[in-house]
Amino acid sequence: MTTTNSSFPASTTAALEARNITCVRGERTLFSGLDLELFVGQCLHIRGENGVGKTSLLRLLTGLASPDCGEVLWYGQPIKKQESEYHSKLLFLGHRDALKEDLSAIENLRMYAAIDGITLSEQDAFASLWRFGLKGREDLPVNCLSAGQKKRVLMARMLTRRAQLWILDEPFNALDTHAVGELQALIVEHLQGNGLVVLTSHQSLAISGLRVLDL
Amino acid sequence: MTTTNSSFPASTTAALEARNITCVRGERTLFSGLDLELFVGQCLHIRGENGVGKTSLLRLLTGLASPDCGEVLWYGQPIKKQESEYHSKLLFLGHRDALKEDLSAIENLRMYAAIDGITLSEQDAFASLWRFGLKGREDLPVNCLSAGQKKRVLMARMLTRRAQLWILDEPFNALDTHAVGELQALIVEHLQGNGLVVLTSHQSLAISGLRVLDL
Amino acid sequence: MSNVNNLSSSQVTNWFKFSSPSAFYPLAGKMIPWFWALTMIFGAAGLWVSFFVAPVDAVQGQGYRIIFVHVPVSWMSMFIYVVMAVWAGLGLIFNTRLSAMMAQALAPIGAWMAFLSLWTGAFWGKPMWGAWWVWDARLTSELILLFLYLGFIALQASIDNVRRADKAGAILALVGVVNVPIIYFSVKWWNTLHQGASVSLTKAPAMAQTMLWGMLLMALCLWMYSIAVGLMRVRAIILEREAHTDWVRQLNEVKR
Amino acid sequence: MWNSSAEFFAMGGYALYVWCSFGACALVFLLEPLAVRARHQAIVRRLQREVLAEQFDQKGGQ
Amino acid sequence: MNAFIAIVHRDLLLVMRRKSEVLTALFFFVIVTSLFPLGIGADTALLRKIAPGVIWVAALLSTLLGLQRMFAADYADGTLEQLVLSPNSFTALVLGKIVAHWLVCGLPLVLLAPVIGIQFDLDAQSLKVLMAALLLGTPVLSLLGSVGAALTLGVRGGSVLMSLLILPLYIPVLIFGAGAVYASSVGLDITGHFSLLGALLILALAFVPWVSASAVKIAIE
Amino acid sequence: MNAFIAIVHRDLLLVMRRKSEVLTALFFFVIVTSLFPLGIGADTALLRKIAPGVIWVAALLSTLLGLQRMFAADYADGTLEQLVLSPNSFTALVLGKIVAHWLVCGLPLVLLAPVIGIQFDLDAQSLKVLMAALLLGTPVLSLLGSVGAALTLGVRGGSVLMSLLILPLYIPVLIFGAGAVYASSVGLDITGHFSLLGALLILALAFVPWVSASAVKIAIE
Ligand code: HEM
Ligand SMILES: Nc1ncnc2c1ncn2[C@@H]1O[C@H](COP(=O)(O)OP(=O)(O)OP(=O)(O)O)[C@@H](O)[C@H]1O
Ligand SMILES: Nc1ncnc2c1ncn2[C@@H]1O[C@H](COP(=O)(O)OP(=O)(O)OP(=O)(O)O)[C@@H](O)[C@H]1O
Ligand SMILES: [Mg+2]
Ligand SMILES: [Mg+2]
Repeated sequence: MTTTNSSFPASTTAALEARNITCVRGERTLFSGLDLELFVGQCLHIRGENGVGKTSLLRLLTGLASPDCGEVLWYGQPIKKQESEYHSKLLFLGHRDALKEDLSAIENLRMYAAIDGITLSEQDAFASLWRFGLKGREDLPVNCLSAGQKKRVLMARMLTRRAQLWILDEPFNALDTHAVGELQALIVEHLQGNGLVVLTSHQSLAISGLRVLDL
Repeated sequence: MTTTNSSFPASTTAALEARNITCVRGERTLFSGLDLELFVGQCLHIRGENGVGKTSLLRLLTGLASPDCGEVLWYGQPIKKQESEYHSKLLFLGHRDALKEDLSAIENLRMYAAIDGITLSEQDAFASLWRFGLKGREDLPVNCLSAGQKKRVLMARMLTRRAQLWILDEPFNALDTHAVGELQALIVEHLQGNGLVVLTSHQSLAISGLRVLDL
Repeated sequence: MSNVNNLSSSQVTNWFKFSSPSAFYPLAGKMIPWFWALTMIFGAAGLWVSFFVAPVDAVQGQGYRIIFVHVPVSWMSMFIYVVMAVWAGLGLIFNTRLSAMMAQALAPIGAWMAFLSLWTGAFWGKPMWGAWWVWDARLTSELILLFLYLGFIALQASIDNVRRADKAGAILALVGVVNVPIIYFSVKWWNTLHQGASVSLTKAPAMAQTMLWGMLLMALCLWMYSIAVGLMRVRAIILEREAHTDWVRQLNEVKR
Repeated sequence: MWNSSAEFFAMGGYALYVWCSFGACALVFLLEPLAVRARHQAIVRRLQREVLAEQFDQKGGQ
Repeated sequence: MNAFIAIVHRDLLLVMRRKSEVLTALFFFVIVTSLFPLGIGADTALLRKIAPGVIWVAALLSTLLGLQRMFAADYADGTLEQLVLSPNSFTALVLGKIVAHWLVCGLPLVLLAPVIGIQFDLDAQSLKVLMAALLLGTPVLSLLGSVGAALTLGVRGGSVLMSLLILPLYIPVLIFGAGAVYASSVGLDITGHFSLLGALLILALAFVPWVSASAVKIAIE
Repeated sequence: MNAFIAIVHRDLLLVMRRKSEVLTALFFFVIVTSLFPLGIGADTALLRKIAPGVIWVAALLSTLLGLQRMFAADYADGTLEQLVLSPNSFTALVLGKIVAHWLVCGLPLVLLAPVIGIQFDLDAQSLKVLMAALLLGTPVLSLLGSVGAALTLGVRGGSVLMSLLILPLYIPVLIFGAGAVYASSVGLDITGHFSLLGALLILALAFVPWVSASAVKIAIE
């Protein structure tokens, strides 16, 4: 890995680490004593049947929910202790698209950039939308877009967000085969730039060096 | 096809027919002059890249939207002329799950049965949920279910709705591989009982006698 | 010196022991009868004073005897709210399950007290002022207190997730407790025909003494009552929330 | 101070008001603990049933 | 008919799931009516004079607050499409939703009104008139409100204008409703007010479900 | 700070896309206030007496109308999670949403109040006091309201429950606000009322964003 290529610092310690975490939903223990280590440049694919707890695990990793036991570390520090620091490195895309239906794709992108404290030129925003085949749809309100096109707006956000750690919940849903390939390419690109990716998917992925966690 | 096996009348004319339909969204013509014929026992797989107009076509077929030109026929009659008749034969599942988050899976099922005018015994409702791996989750409010489990509730609804024509928009999204297989089996079963299925999906299907429409 | 330290530290550990529901449940069960006994004693004494010792009022006749229940319930309604908020706040800060349950158990009791304050006040107001209700500052603030209780109860009842219900309820209770003194002092700037208390304690010292005793005894009775019922409620809540745990399954009354 | 029980219950003409106040309080303070106890017993009964069902399951399995 | 009952039942069930909802509608009504004396002062004569208006405004508000829920949730999660596709008459289903709304947001107000009336020192006759007027008027509020709720579902440009057109439609109900109570409290004839309220109700019942159903279908398309 | 401005800007943009929201809040304010002259009659002395109370109650209720939208839409579509995960202080973002709400539902009322006041025959001095009181008071309403909105997020029947929770908290504002206008109209001293309103505003500004932010986080968990 060349340093010119990498946009984030490499390191010998695990970047993301989960220690002995347990998740209880209602009266059901989804998993317990789970350990996890992810190094820079790695991609973790979480698999498991429906309802096994993949989404719940991702939410623990983001810090949106807190584990009933155990803790999540980012470069050795508990994420609860460095929330803003961790959040600036993190991009989470969940089951829901988190797009404002009344705003256009470009407005959604720029709004998120502003909220995340990123300067995003109009040109870059357009370029990222065009890259994912949204040419001519930039100014349509998002509720006019098709399911797959909404997902593509999210892909554009991945590109512009410049976060080191991506946590993606079933990012391939609703995408056509071409777009699935493009997203995988995007992920590989991100990993080569010293990024980290945690994702869930029921499809098998063509990413080299993929680590798999079966829940 | 044996008559004992079939729950709906077979026929030599096309059951579902679209004549020369055109769909315009905004200033964009998605497709025009589209003709379509579907016979009893057939499954139509609509494919195409994101935003090409698959969902729009399905909504035209259900009658939720009306085509800008052309018409949709059910057994030779325009569907607009026999709305209630057509609706009693139709089950449409869209991108959104149409489940009440505050009600449990079983309550959602029975509520739809009541609204659709179907008598559904408690036992049948439970049995259909169990068939799709929701044992022990019948009484959880739906918002506690995982994305795939919600889809499974919809599969249970397919089973209990007893409609002849199923129109399904990306039914395989969020399902794990096992459930995808089960859903395909369900579709085949339905076709053998003289049903009709129109569906969209970006995955390739293992259903014999599948007809494909590329938009 | 070291002796004292030992004592206090052992007490501390004891208290932490009882802050777990499994330890508190049987302890509460043992305490309840004692508080019921105290309730009976204070209640009997209070009623005796209020009906047979306290003399008839010169202005209001026998009707004034409502004071012996009206004032204690009014006091309790305000006091319980503060206690409830304190428990809720403790639960929020230290994340102890038991304190949140305490708050939840106290809310309905306080709501009933507030309701009774309104009720007895109305039945006092009709003969004294000729109206069931006036928009007087004190009456209104009591009404608002009832709303605060009901809001707390309704909020907790409408959230399924227990952990979230506790936290949300605690925030509401704490915000509400800030509001209580505000409402109370706002009376001074609120220009209405404010109806002052018709019974003045300075009027007849001897009578005031017995009246004060009557009210105090009744208030003590209600205090004990609130603790007793509060403990009963906490026990029920504990069972409901911990239904799936082993220690509940091992309880004598469950195993049988 | 009261000459007869009738006089006591009449409360100097304020019977309605005094007894409605005290009565309502008595009613609430009587019914509330009863209701709480009923709730408690209902939960205990439910738990008992669940424990029995579990034991039943285990015996069936053996 | 079965579907009609099913939808009423379902909506009530959804409400009951959050046990507090019925109660909170009531308490909202109580709180709003209590706000006016707080803002205005405790002059009994003054309060008695403004009581009908205050109570009716409060009724309108509690109806209004529940209205957004009438279709919006079903719209957002796709249930509304399913209802349109139901073999039963969609108009009947819409009527079912309106009835459920009234049962939750209207009826309790009618029952609670006397208690509020007493707080404002209304006499027994006025209380009866108040209840009767509310009984006739609140269904109209629910019915008319459903049109507004349906129209504001879509993003069509006209919806703004239409929602503004609906709100003024409430004014006649308020004027006749409050007027009836006021007339009775000063001893005037009230039959006029009541026949007007009744006419409004009949008109609304005849046309509104159909109008709302079409509005919903337009919003969905 | 940039994120704060961004969120205010975004919320305003969203409101502008659906113009009905601003308009309904305003329209509601106008309707509630104009209803009283209609219902009570042209007794100017009476109207002048109830004017402060009526205007303040109307302001309070129209603030309430916009409140459930403050977080609910962002909650439903997952945006709120994204905001929590933003590197910027979430409390600042919440404050941004509150400010946006005030700009949409509070400020227009302040500007409109003189027009309404004239309908009630208030004199020029009282009008000025009314505006000033609203200017101090409506931000408090938005702030306190945000707590209720956050607590009832995702709770069914949330809007009604929310009103039940926050209306009691609104009462001090109502009393001081209406009191100030009333005092000025009868020529009493008003500094007391204003310093109390100011104190409320400062208190609310200091604590509420933080409380609301934690309430939202609890709701999301
Ligand atoms: C619905 C009507 C009423 C309500 C809600 C109500 C509420 C209250 C409250 C909250 C208190 C405790 C306040 C404190 O300790 O400072 C209280 C005390 C008291 N109330 Fe009432 N009240 C009502 C009617 C009446 C009436 C009609 C009377 C007498 C004519 C009355 C006489 C008193 C007296 C004498 C006290 C004790 C005051 C003291 O200890 O300083 N109340 N009431
Ligand atoms: N209150 C509750 N009581 C019991 N079980 C619950 C409760 N809330 C959630 N669950 C269960 O927790 C699990 C949540 O799973 P999660 O959403 O993490 O699944 P997932 O692995 O992401 O599934 P999918 O592939 O379908 O997205 C589900 O099985 C659900 O039934
Ligand atoms: N008002 C409008 N103006 C222009 N184009 C529009 C408008 N509304 C919708 N569209 C376009 O119409 C298409 C709708 O496509 P539809 O939802 O049917 O796609 P789809 O084939 O189902 O795609 P997917 O696979 O992503 O679900 C999209 O390309 C969208 O951009
Ligand atoms: Mg999931
Ligand atoms: Mg589609």
